[in-house]
Amino acid sequence: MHQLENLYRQIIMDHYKNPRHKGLTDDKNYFTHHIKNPSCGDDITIQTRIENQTIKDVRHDGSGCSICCSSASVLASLMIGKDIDHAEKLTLNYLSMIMNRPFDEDLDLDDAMAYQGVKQFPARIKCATIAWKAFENTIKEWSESHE
Amino acid sequence: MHQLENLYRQIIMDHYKNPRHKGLTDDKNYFTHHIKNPSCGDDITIQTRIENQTIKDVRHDGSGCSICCSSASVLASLMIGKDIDHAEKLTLNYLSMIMNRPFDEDLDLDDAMAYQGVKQFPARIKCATIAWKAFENTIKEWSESHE
Amino acid sequence: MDAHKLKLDFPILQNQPLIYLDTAASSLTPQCVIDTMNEYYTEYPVNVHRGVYQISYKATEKYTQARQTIADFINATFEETVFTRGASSALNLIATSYGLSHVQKDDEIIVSELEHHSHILPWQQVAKKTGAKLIYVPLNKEGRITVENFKRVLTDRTKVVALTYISNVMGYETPLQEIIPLAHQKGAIVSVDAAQAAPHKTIDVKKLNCDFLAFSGHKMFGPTGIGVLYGKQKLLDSIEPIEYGGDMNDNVELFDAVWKDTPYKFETGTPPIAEAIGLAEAVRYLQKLKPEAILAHEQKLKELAVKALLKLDGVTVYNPTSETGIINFNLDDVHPHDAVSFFDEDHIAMRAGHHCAQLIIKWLKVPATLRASFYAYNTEEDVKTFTDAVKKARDFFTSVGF
Amino acid sequence: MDAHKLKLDFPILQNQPLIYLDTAASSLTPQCVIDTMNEYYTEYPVNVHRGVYQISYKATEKYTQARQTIADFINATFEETVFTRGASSALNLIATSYGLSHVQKDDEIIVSELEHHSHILPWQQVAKKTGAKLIYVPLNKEGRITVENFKRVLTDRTKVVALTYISNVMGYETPLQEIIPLAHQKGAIVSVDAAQAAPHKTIDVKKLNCDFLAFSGHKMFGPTGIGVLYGKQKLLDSIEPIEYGGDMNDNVELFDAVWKDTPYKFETGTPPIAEAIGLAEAVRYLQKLKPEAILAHEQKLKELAVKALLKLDGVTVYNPTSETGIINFNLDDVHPHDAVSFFDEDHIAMRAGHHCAQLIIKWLKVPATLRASFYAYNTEEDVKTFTDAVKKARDFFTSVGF
Ligand SMILES: Cc1ncc(COP(=O)(O)O)c(C=O)c1O
Ligand SMILES: Cc1ncc(COP(=O)(O)O)c(C=O)c1O
Repeated sequence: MHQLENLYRQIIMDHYKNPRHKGLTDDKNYFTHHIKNPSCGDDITIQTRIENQTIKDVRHDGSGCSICCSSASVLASLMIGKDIDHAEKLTLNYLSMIMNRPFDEDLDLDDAMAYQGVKQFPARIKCATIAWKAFENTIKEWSESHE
Repeated sequence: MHQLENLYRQIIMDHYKNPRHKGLTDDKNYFTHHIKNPSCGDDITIQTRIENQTIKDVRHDGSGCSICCSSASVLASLMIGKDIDHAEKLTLNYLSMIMNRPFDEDLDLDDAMAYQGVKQFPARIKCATIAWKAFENTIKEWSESHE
Repeated sequence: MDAHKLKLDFPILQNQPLIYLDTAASSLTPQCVIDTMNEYYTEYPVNVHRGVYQISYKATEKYTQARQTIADFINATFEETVFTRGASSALNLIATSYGLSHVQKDDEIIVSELEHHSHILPWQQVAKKTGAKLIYVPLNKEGRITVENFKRVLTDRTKVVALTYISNVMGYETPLQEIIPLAHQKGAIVSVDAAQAAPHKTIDVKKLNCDFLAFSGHKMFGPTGIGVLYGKQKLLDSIEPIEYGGDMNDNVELFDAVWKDTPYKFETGTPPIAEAIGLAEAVRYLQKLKPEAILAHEQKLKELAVKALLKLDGVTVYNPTSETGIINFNLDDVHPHDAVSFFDEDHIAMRAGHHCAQLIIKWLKVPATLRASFYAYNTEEDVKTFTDAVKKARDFFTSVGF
Repeated sequence: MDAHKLKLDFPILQNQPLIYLDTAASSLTPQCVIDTMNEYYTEYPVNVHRGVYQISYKATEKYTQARQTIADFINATFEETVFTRGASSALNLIATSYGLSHVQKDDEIIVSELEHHSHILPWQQVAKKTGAKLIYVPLNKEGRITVENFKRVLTDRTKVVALTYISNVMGYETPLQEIIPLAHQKGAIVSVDAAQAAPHKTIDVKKLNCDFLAFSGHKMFGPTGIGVLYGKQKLLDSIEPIEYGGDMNDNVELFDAVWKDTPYKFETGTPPIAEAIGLAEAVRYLQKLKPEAILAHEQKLKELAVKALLKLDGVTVYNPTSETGIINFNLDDVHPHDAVSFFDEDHIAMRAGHHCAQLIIKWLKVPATLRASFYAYNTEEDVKTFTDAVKKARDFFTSVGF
C-alpha cells in the first residue's frame, strides 16, 4: 500500500469533491480572515458569523490542493453550531494533532480526524492547517473585541 | 635580517625620497597614460614624449607607497633617451622579472634591477608594475598609431 | 558522458535515495564546488581588495581569477562581467539602470508570456514609471516565440527587447540568433534572461550579440547567493550604478563622489567572495562535461520520458516538442500539489506550481503544473522510475476518487 | 571567555601561523558555520518555497528558521527581517526605497564624516536626486559624534538621520540611545549602520527604537554574500520594493502585479539560502560567546596595545579612547602600504588604506592609515606580537631611510 493512502481518506475526498458551505458572502456581520501560503500558493478565505457566543455560520472559498480545500469544508461543517470556547478547543486540538504534538483524543473532531495522516507528510502540514489558522485568527479577533 | 630588506633597497629609497622627472605637463605632444589600482588605491600617471622613434621625455605623478612612486621615477630615468624598440624590450623584461617569469639578465635594467626583490612579495607586485604598465600602454598606443 | 559515474560527484546522491528532477529550480552541488568554497573558508576567509597581507592577496587573486573564468565562459571580457546576488538581481539592474534612463513615454518594450517573473516584472515597472508600452510577442499555438511573430510586434518604437533564452516552464529555446539582429536594425537593445540557458548551452555573447544577459550560479552546479550580469562594455560604461558605497568609488568628497570603471562601479560592498570562487569552479566542472553533451543527454532522457507519458491516459504534457530537458505536465483533475506528494514518497523530487512564470500558466489555462527537469546526473533508470511513478500516481489518484 | 580555546574553532588558525587583526574588514569563519553550510550543500542543496518534496521542505524550514533566529538576535520580528546581499545592499535599499519617496527638496538629511561609504553615498545620491541637503554633524576634536553637536544640526527640516552605530575606522560608538528620541521628536526617521556593532554588541532594535538598521554576515562569524535589513513593520509595509521578480509577488497579470507582504516583497529571486542558514549558525555561535564578553575582551586587548603604542616614538594613534577593539594609527612618514608588508612578514594581518571611509581619513588629514582590529579569537600574546612588530617596523623603516 502506498503511504499516500493514509492521506487521501475517503472523507477528505468527499469534502474535496463536494465541498460544504462553500462560497463567500458580502454580509458585514461575518468576520473574514484570509491566509495565503507564499510557499505553495494556497489561498483560503474563511468567513464566520458569531452570535451569542455561538458559531452561527462558516463560509469558505479559495484555491489549493485537495487537502487544503477539503479541510476548509470539514472545518465549516464541524464548527457551525458550536459554542465559541468549544470551537477554540477543537481548533487547538486539531492543530496539535496535525503538527504531531500531544492532543486530546477524546475531543470529538468528527470528520477532521481523517487528517491525522497528514503528520507523516511534513511538507503538507501547511495545506491542512491554513483554513484552521484563518479560523483561529477569527476566534482571536472575536475574543479581543469581547474582552 | 628581516625579509623586507630585500624590498627596500637603497636605490629604491633614494628614488622615493628624491623622485626624478616628477610633475606633469600640459604639453599635447606627450602621450598620457593613467592607471589606478582599485585594490590598493595606487594611482599613477605617466607622460611620454616620443620623437623619431626615441623616448625624449618621461614625466610622472601620482600617489601610492614607496615602491609604486619610486618605480615611476626609476622608469623615467631609465627610458629617457632610449630607442622605442629597446624601451619596449626593457619594459617587457622588467615586467617578467617582477612577475617571476624568465627574463634576460643581460639586458641592462640599471636601477630597475633593484626591484628584483619584489617577486618575493606577491601582494606588492602590482605596486612595482603600475607605472611600467602605464608606460607599456604608451608604447602600444604609439605603435598602433605608427603601423 | 557517463551519468552513472557522474552521480558520484554529488554528495547528496550518495547520502540518500533521490531521483532529482528539479534542476530547473536549482541544480545539485558537486563536491568540487563545495571543496572550493571550504578552501576559502578554511584557508583564506578574508576580505578582498585593499588587503596587502598575503591571505587577503590570495583571496583577491582567486576572486579576480573567478571573474575571468566566468567572463571566458561566455566569451565576455572581465570588464563586461558583473557579479550580482542572482539572475533576478542582474535583470533588475538592467531595467532600473538602463531602462529607466533610456525608455520614454510611448516607447515600446517587447516581452513575452514565457518570461520568468524576474524578467517580466522589472520591465512592467519600467513601463509603468515611464509611460512606455509593454508589448507581448504573440506565442504560437505550441507556446513558442517565433521569428514571424516577433516581426509582427517589432516597430520603430521598440526600444528594448527582453526575452528569455530558454523558458523555465516550456523548455523552448527562443530564436535569438535571428531576433537580435532584427531588434538592432530598429535600434533596440536586447536583454537576455539566460538563467536556464547557461547550465545547458555554450553561451557566446559576442556571437549572440546581445546587449545584456543574466544568469544564476545555483542552477549550474554553483552556490546560492551569486549571479552574473553581462553587458556590452560601452553600455556598462554609459549607465549609472544603482547601489552606491564601499569599493565602487574612487574619490569620495562630502557632497560628491566618482565611480570606478565597470565592473566595479556596479558592485558596492563586500562581494560574494566564496560564491564567486565557487561559481568559477562550477564553470570549470560544466566545461569539463561540455554543455552540448549535457544538453544532448538531457534531451534524450526527456524524449524517452515524453514518449512514455504520451502513452498514458489522463496525463497531459504541455510541451512535448521542447528541445531541452524540461517536461511540463499534469495528471488530469489532480492538483499538482497533491500529485507531487506521491512522487515525493518515491523519492522523486519535482516541482508543482506556477514556477514563477504565472503568465505562461495562465496562457495554458491551468491553475498550476508539474515540472520535471532532467540534467547531467540523471539516468535512463531515473526516467523509468519517473514514468512508472506517473503511471502509478495516475492509478492511485483515480482509485481514491480524483 | 578563553580566547586560546576559541582559536581551536577556527580552521585557518590551525592551518597556518596567523595573527589576524583585520576582523573589522571580515571576521574569520568558525568550523560550525562551515559545517552548517556543508550540510546544506550535501544533504538538501535545493531551492526553497513552493517545493513540496521533502528536501525542499527541509530547505524551506531551515531557511525560515534562520530568519527567525536572526530576527530574535536583534529583537525584531520575522516580518521585520529582510535578507540582502550585505550591509551595503541593505543601506541602499533604505535610501532608494524610503529615501527617494519621502525626502523632498530642502529637507535635511543628517549624516557624519564617520560613515562608511556604504552609508554616505546612498544618501548623497538621495540628496542629489531630490534636492535635499546633506548635513554633517560636526565631529568633536577626537572625531566623535556627540549629542551636543547632533542637537546643533537637528532642525524641523530634518527628515532622515543616517548614522553609524560604531565607526569602522575610529571604533567610536555613536550615542544613538540619546540621538534617536531627539530625531523622532522632530519627526525624522533614523537609519543605523550596524555593520560594526552586530559583531560586538547585543542589538535590541525595540529598545534602540531605530527605524532601519543594517548589518553583514561576514563580519560576525558568518559567510559572505548575505546581510540583513531591519525595518519597523509599519515602515516596511509602507515602502515599495526596489527589485521585482520571482517569489516577491502574489498575482502576476500581463500589465500588473501584486506584491507579497514584508519581508518577501523585498527579496526577489532565489535567496542566499546556504548563506542565511550559515548566518543563523554564526548568530548562535555569537550568542553562545555573548557579545558583551567579546567586547570586554577586545577592549582589554586594545587597551593593552594602545598603551604600548603610545610609548613608541614615531607612531601616531588616532583613536586612543575608542571603546571597541579598533586601533587606527600610522608609522610617521611611512605609507601604510609599505608598513603593512612588514607586518605581513610577521604573519600579522592588518589593513592599510582608507577603509572605505575616506571622509574620516580626510578629516584626520592623512593619506591613509593602518587599522588593527581585535576580536574574540585574539589573545594577549597576539597583542604582544603586534606591538613588538610595530616597534620593529618603526626601527626598520627608519633604518632604511623613511
Ligand atoms: C561601518 C560599516 N558599514 C558598512 C559596511 C559595508 O558592509 P559590506 O561590505 O558587508 O556591505 C562596512 C564594512 O565594510 C562597515 O564597516
Ligand atoms: C528563466 C529564469 N529566469 C530567472 C530566474 C531567476 O533566477 P534567480 O532565482 O536565481 O534569481 C529563473 C530561476 O528561477 C529562471 O528560471
